[in-house]
Amino acid sequence: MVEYTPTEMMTVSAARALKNDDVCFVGIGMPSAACNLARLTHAPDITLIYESGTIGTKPDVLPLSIGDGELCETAVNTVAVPEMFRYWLQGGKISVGFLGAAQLDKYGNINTTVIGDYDNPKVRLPGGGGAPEIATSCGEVFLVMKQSKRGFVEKIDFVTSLGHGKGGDDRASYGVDTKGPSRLITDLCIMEPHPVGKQFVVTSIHPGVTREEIIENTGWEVEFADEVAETAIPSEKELQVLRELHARTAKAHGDQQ
Amino acid sequence: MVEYTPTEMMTVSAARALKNDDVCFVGIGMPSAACNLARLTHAPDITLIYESGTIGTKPDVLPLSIGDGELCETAVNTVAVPEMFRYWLQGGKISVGFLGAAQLDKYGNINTTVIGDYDNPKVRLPGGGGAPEIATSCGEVFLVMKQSKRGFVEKIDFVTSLGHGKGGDDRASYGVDTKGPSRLITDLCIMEPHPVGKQFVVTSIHPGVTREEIIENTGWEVEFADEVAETAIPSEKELQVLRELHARTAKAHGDQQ
Amino acid sequence: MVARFMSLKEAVASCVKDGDTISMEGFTHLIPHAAGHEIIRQGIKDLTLIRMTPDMIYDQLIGAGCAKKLVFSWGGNPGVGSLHRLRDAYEKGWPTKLEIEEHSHAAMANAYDAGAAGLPCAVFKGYRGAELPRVNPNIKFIECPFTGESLAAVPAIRPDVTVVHAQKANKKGDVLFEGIVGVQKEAVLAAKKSIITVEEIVDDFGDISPNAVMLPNWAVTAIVEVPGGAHPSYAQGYYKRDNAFYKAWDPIARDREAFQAWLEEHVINGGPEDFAAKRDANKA
Amino acid sequence: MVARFMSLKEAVASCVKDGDTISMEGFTHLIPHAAGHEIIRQGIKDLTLIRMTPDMIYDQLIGAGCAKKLVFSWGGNPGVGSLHRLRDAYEKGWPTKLEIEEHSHAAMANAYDAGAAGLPCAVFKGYRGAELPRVNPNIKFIECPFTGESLAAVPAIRPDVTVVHAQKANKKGDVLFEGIVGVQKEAVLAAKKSIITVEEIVDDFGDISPNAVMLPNWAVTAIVEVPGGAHPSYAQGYYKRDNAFYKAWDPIARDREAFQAWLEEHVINGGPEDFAAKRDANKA
Repeated sequence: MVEYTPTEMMTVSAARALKNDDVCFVGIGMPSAACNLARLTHAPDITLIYESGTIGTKPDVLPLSIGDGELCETAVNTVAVPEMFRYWLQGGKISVGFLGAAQLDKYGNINTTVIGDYDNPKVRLPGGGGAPEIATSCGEVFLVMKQSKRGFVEKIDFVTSLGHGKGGDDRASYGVDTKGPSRLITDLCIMEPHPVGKQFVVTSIHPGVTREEIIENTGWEVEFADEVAETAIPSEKELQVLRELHARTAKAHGDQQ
Repeated sequence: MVEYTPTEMMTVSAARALKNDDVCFVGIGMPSAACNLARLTHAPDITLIYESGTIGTKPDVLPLSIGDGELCETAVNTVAVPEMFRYWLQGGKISVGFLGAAQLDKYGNINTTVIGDYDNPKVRLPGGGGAPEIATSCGEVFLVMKQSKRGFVEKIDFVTSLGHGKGGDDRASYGVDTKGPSRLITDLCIMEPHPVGKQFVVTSIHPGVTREEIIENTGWEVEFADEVAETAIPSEKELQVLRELHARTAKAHGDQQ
Repeated sequence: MVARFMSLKEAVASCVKDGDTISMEGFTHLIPHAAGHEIIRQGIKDLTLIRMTPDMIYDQLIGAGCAKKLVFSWGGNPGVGSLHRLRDAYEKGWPTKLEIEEHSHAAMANAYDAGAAGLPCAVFKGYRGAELPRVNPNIKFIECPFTGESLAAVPAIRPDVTVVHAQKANKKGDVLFEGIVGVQKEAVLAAKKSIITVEEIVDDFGDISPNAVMLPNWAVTAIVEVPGGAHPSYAQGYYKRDNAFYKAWDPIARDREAFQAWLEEHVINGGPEDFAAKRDANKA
Repeated sequence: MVARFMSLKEAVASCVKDGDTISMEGFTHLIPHAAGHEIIRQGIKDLTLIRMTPDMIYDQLIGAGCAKKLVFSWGGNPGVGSLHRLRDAYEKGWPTKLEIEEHSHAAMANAYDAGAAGLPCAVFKGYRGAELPRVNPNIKFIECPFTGESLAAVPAIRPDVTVVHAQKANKKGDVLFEGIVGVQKEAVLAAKKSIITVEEIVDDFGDISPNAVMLPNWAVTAIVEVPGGAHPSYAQGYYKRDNAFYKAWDPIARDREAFQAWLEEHVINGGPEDFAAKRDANKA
């Protein structure tokens, strides 16, 4: 019997969403682990791009920051940051943007700016960084985030980055012709936008997770698809590769094990 | 007694206009000879920039085209053409633009586009190339051109590149805050713009040239400064360096001597 | 979609069709002459040709009747004189009438940059006091929303196909440019499809700078190995510009019959394999 | 005006003054920490600090009371957490109130590009459906004059002074960057003055690509040799990022007294010569 944590299930599920021919703009943290797991398993030719300008990078350990030396040393090419945002991201060369969030609503709109009021925030978050334009310029967007009532809210405090806006065709009303959030991978389940309304619908539940747990950890009214799949458990290979990646990373960054 | 041709006198005079700390955007042909003569004589540290992207180039022979390999091989750095026009020229990094012309008026407006009507030209010239923005973005502009009634006209057929417009403050009315043509060097004399009216005024006459010759070879009413200097003749050093440069160039380009 | 290695014939046949807007770039350096000849051989018509510096390569395409329109900023045989085939087509309609759209270098460089950057237009400090805006409706002016300053705008260049020549591709299909790199990278990134002819295909690029001027394989459509494929232009590190041939072009192009004879002998009855010998004759 | 070689003290004293708008860039890589410390030591005040990713270096400047305003797009200690000095200044006004102007990375990268390009503003496809335009009056929208498409505009960044760190300068004062080059070149070209700290000054760069990322000596104001000057950031080819120190920064910055003690010991009583030892401890 394979043992794994909910976070491992989430990372493995996120990795599986990527294809071998994807060109992926990688956010730091959870997206970075998922994208590199995909590269080290079923998608060896995937192109990973970090906003520091590294194109086609193949880091042996996960970067702590978006611009670790490892990213450049293993990249096909490294370009200036204005070129990255202008020619590669805005130029429409990226198939998938992989983002995390602090707050998320059911339309995949993202807040990474403030909790509370913008001018008098309860918590001042780091800000949007690359996300506002990753969210609109990539062919589609995958979101990965641990599920909780605090994070999965009915109304986010600040729209840092556009998802499906108010749902339906609202995203297109901003002149955006990319697909937007097409998958949300959590530690409990996978959600996909409703084909018409664009609100997230649970399409796959991770093994051992109940519908009640999902509902309890979501601030909006959860919708389930007519047919909900059970997510395949992580394979031994997937877990082994992921754990080795984390172990190498911890060692490289001088963490205590 | 030093012997020299009017073209040599022109090239030497043009070269002398450049300072050791100038950053000069070099047009092909006569400007290129003058700029490299300056570099090989009194201005060894001058930065020569060609629109092909070569910065700080030190060609041993004059390029036939604006992008000969020699320019890159001897440059401090070579940048992409959009960067050249955006960061270096438009960014205001160039102190002097050195241009030639097919037609010129007394305000230093340049035509390198057509003789005759634009849609039904008598002669279709190569076009503006870099000149329209060189003329407005460089700190100042030096013009070098053989004098003739056909070339020095009252009204040019097409304003490819702005000089002093209609004279006076007209140049600034286009939102241009650079100095514009500050010197016109010909095979007969040197002209500089009138401090107020901005029309060209003869300020120095090459040795052996008469005022009548200048008047006969100019399509506008020639103005002479109150005090007109006599241009110093080319020194033996200047002539030697220029002739060696031309000889090396001819040899490299496979010309018959 | 990763770049595919092809023959030149296959690359042109699969990427270029009648009526396309096509950009063949190279700023004196790395001009894709072999690919231009293949387009002529395949008899492709009604092309809108875009190029900052249309020189011999476009003179040949225009003289061969491939073009209906030229978008350019400086048209001449550098250091030599006029492009006689271009002028004959524009002024006398031979072999077909050529329409022109004229810009400055700064405008076209910015328009390629905007095309690569996915923008609908380029905004720049240009054309101030110049007369081209009077005759070219594709030059407009907008106001800076912060300073009120007037800025020129031109449409982004978005070719159907861009054709360029580079020094090297590796076996994965990544492409390396070096030296005077012109607007080639921008022109490829701005285009829907691209053909890259290269001097050689190598196992890997070895010890190059992480910041080398490159295109990854997924940003390119077709790669063709054509040694000497830029002749009489040059490929830095491989062979020199054949300045003598640029001068020799003048009398050939000046005369319709001389041009047609040259075209028949060197293009119609030629092929990409002829370029290797031209490279060897001009070795760096 | 060719770059002058100076001491760090002289460079900061001659280039940076109270109230300046200053950009210290480096995208994780090549962050000019030694120069930041010198600015703190010289007690410079009321700076408007511009930086895409204000991290530890700006946390220190803000905590030391040098800043009145921060222009940024992502403020955090990467992979670790918040910037406690930044938050303390912004939320509680300690040691002085900090004003913020917030953008996205794309906006700031374009604004640096526009600054280098001499434009009054940057025009890009950005902020679509995002809320920052509601709270930042320096984000506007304009229409493409050809397609009618709505495009975002932000003012160009034109700092009084840009401070960056590079691997090398040669004896003539030309500067070479390699690896993750960020927006450093743009930030220098956009600024009125610039200070470049470098790992070493070499006779010449040897066999580098003609297309290397460089600044010629006349585009730079002051050059200072400070081995290790980017620590705890890194200089590719010289030393690694000191990730452990980025983690160690969190508890130091979390506490005002701990921060002040650290500042006193390592900055006020320190100097640029301390950085060489830090480099040696993190050798690549």
